[in-house]
Amino acid sequence: MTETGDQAATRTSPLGVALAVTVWFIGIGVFILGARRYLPEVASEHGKGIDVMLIYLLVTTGTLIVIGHLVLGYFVFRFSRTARVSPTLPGVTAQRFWSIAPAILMTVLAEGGVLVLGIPVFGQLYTQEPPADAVVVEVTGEQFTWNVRYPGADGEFGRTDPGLITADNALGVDESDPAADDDIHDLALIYVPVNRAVKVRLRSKDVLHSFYLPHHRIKQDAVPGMTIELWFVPNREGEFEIACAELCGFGHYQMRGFLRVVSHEEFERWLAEKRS
Amino acid sequence: MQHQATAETVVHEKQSFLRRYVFSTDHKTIGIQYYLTGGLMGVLGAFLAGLIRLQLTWPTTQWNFLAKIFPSGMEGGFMKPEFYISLVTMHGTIMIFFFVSLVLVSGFGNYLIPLQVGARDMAFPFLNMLSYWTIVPAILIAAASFFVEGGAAGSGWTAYPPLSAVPSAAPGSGLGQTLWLLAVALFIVSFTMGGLNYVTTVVNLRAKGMSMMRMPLTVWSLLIASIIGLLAFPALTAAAIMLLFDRHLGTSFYLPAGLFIAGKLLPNEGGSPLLWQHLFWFLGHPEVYVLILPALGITFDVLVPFARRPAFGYRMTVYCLMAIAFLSMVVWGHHMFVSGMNPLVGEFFSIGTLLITIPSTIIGVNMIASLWGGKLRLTSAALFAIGTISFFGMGGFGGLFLGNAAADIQLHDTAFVVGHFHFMIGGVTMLAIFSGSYYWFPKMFGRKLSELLGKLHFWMTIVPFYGIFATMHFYGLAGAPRRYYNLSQYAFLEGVRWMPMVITVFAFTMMAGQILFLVNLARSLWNGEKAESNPWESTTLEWSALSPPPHGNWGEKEPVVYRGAYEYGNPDAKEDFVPQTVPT
Amino acid sequence: MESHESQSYGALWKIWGVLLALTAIMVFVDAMGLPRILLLVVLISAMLTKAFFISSQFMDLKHEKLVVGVCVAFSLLFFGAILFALIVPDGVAVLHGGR
Amino acid sequence: MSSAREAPMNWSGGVAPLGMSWQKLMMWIFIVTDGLLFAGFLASYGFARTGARSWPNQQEVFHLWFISLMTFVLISSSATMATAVAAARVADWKKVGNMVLATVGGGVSFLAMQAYEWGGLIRDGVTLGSNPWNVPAFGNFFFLITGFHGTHVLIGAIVLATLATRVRAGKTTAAGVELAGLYWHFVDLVWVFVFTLFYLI
Repeated sequence: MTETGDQAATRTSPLGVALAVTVWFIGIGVFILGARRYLPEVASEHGKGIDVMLIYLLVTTGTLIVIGHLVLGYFVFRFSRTARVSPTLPGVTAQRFWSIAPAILMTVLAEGGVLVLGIPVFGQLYTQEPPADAVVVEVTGEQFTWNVRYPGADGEFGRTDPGLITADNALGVDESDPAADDDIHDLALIYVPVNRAVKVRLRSKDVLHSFYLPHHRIKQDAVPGMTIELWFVPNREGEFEIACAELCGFGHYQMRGFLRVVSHEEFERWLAEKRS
Repeated sequence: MQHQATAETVVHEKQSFLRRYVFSTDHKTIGIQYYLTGGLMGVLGAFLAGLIRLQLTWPTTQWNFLAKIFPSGMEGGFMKPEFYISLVTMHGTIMIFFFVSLVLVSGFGNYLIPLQVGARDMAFPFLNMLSYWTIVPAILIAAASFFVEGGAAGSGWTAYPPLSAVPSAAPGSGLGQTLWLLAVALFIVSFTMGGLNYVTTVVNLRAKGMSMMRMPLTVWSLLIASIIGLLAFPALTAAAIMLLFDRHLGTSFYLPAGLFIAGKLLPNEGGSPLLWQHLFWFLGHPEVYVLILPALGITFDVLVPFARRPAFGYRMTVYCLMAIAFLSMVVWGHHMFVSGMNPLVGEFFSIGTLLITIPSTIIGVNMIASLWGGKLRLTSAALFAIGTISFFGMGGFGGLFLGNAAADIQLHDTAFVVGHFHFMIGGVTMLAIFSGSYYWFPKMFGRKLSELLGKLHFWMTIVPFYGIFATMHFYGLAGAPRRYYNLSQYAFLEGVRWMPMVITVFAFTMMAGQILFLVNLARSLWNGEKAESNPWESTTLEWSALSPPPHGNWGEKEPVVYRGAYEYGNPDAKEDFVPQTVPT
Repeated sequence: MESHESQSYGALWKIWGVLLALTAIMVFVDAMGLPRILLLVVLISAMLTKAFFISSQFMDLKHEKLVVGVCVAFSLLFFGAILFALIVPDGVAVLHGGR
Repeated sequence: MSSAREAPMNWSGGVAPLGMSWQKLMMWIFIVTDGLLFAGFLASYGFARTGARSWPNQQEVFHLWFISLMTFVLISSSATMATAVAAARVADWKKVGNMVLATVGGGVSFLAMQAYEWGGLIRDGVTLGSNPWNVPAFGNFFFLITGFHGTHVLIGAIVLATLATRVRAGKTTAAGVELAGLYWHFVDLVWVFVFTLFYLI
């Protein structure tokens, strides 16, 4: 099998060609497939930033994958048909260069990308305070659905106590608390007005869940014992799906919900009818 | 090498069959035991993967023959959701802990380290045997957990509490989860014993003249891998102990107040699930590199003899392996960007993670550059090694997305992640295992594997693999969440409904390809082409021993090393290669 | 090794005395009710001093090659510290019931 | 080519580059691994304590003078062990035997005192589930950490007891005594951290 010594004269090695072609094909194929658009159409303000990040990564890494595979394929093609090993050994400078060049490249490409495009978006989503006029909605995950609650007119959520949880009081709301009277409850359905900040108070009754809005580039674990707040601005009317992105048991795949982004008027109308 | 003639004379003590093949303390036997055991688990893991694909592609089809194997999980031939989750969990656990770890780190590690550094055996052979016989019960326990009440563990290989901590939270969280923890604990014990042996052997038992910078990269990578393993595993041990306490002794390490699970309020108070995630990933991320680094080392060792050129940038590669190892210990949080972790810490982790791309890219470049100016001998081993380079690139660049906090918000826990880590700890490691197998099989058994079958095996592995896991990347970009029993109800996936079928077709093609390898192994063990002691004209030390090497490896005279590991294409040598044992 | 034999038992019991003295100081300081931050500084430095004496004198790291001591200290202290430093911020989050 | 630019063989086989036998090296690596296990526990304890709204005042919960006494016993046992190791180096086996026995005595009395302390706390209503101060994490971590340290002391005591008999029978070497000593000092070392971080801070 292994052709030793000089038996391997300059004759083309069909296997080498085949492998080279495969490697080229892989690199180009991955690039072509990656050039297509798979992301769900973005529907939130910060989502644009995340898409920019993703597209930046797709372009840069895609290019590097193609280049890498073209070079690898060429080396296979070229050196599978040589008669004898090149007598000159790789010099120290060459080895240094091929260590320093990738180092610089990746520093610029990866670190630059995350520092310039990534961290700002991430920071805005997680560390910035939401605007004062944000619609506040509390989403509480449980096996296997999402409980939705609005504070109502007084803008305050009624006190909850897990001890009070019953079949028809899923959140264990303390009815004696006046703030609880005008709370609006719903199940796996969130109404929000378009182009206005939505502040989500994320909680969980039992195990870890993850509040996942594919179109809004939102994903945040709901951690029992913690109330995690995040906010985003939906900028497209329509009905969007909510999914769970953290394994929460056998019903994990069933935690489907809807986010209805509607006009201001419709939102107010909906609130009014909910209150009555 | 005249000392080979007298090799047999060293095997003086007559060993019983049991001492020789079952409870052997010879690193070669133990290595092969690990290799075969791990391979067996690999087959089991692949079988589970097959079941997963069946469910994802034909969610509503009835499989009567499976009902016979899993009467409870596949009741009436329909897969239960909880059984699907158990499959996902156990596929991950088995593949990571009991296939790749066993074959790559324990199997090749045990077999190669003493041979490549010129030792007669591991530093502490008895401990070595003990570590193998600790993994066997672990495997039996893991396999048995499928058939207990509630089925196998169903909280993913990450076993996040509260799901894994509260038996009533999921069917698999009963006895199955306990057995899972037990199996993993035993694995850690076994790995620790092995790691102690690896490090001490490499540091203290090297042959005369085998300075650190003359060691083959396989030994380097195994040394570094076992060091980070030894440093990282204790965190998981601690975490697992606390989880067991939470499950059975009523403590609240991971359980906050007010948990309302399965219709009743739990008394626990004062813990947090985040603690487990931190401790788990403090191990979990280095563990990935425990598997990757040896794969890279082996790839270099296989690539170089078939390119007939010295490894490009040997020293730099060694330093990069070290850098990766260190960085991998301090960036575990990139698995937790959306976990509710402190965002500032998250940003630190994100920046730290992307630093890893630097040494990784250098290693990749060095791999490609090692082909430059060579005369490729495209044996099966070489083919797989070249494939590994491609996989490493693909997987590595996927890592740029997931290490990036912003991009990870969209991609976390989607099929993109699945595709990415399968390229890394699935693909790179698997191809390294194969290239290593084709390369060292002659040393292990004195016979060669069939090249024809080997090449077929290569094509039937690499092409379908891309078909499966590259597609999965795009499936994830489209937003498909992982660990879903059935995605058909989600409208946002309309555009990519065709993908699961494609993936499944490729998956079964690839499995068929692996059968070729099993056939090849079985066939070549008995009537493969006989191989002399150095069939590939390699320079490293193990090829100066007989094939297979006798007990004690070196005959009476221990080898002496005079030169670096990769003296190929040496212009002033009569052959184009100079073994390490040839005096200067 | 020569250095070991020249070592007298007396030296060991001196270390013993130092360790006990440090312990006594720690307990005393703890009872004094110092401001929290100062207390932490004193106690942790005393703790590390004790650890240093035990490892260097009793565990004979002073007779080993320096690299051994450095590796051991680095592995234990650095990774212990980084584990602590990077998970405690989340402890704060848990305390405030969220981020 | 890297090897070309390399100094000639910088050490020859059989000579340990770190100047220690593989047994000792292995023990040191084990100590690091085991130490990181405790690091994991203590870091988790730090996490839980930061996350806890209140924490019991150790001055009231524990009898610190008693804990100090335990510390005294353990440190002294460490000193006797060090003496034993030193004696073994000069082959003063009689002294070795006595000192190892003294160490075992120290270990056993430490365990006895710890058992007494646990008993007292359990009588005060401190259990894994709950405690009088409503800080479950306190009880959880107290029993976990001290329990694990206690287990290590127990193992050490058993090892040393066997060592003592072997010394009596003259079947042991200075290296063997040193290895056992290393482990025992490690147990003491862990206690230094537990004592400070759990009982004092």
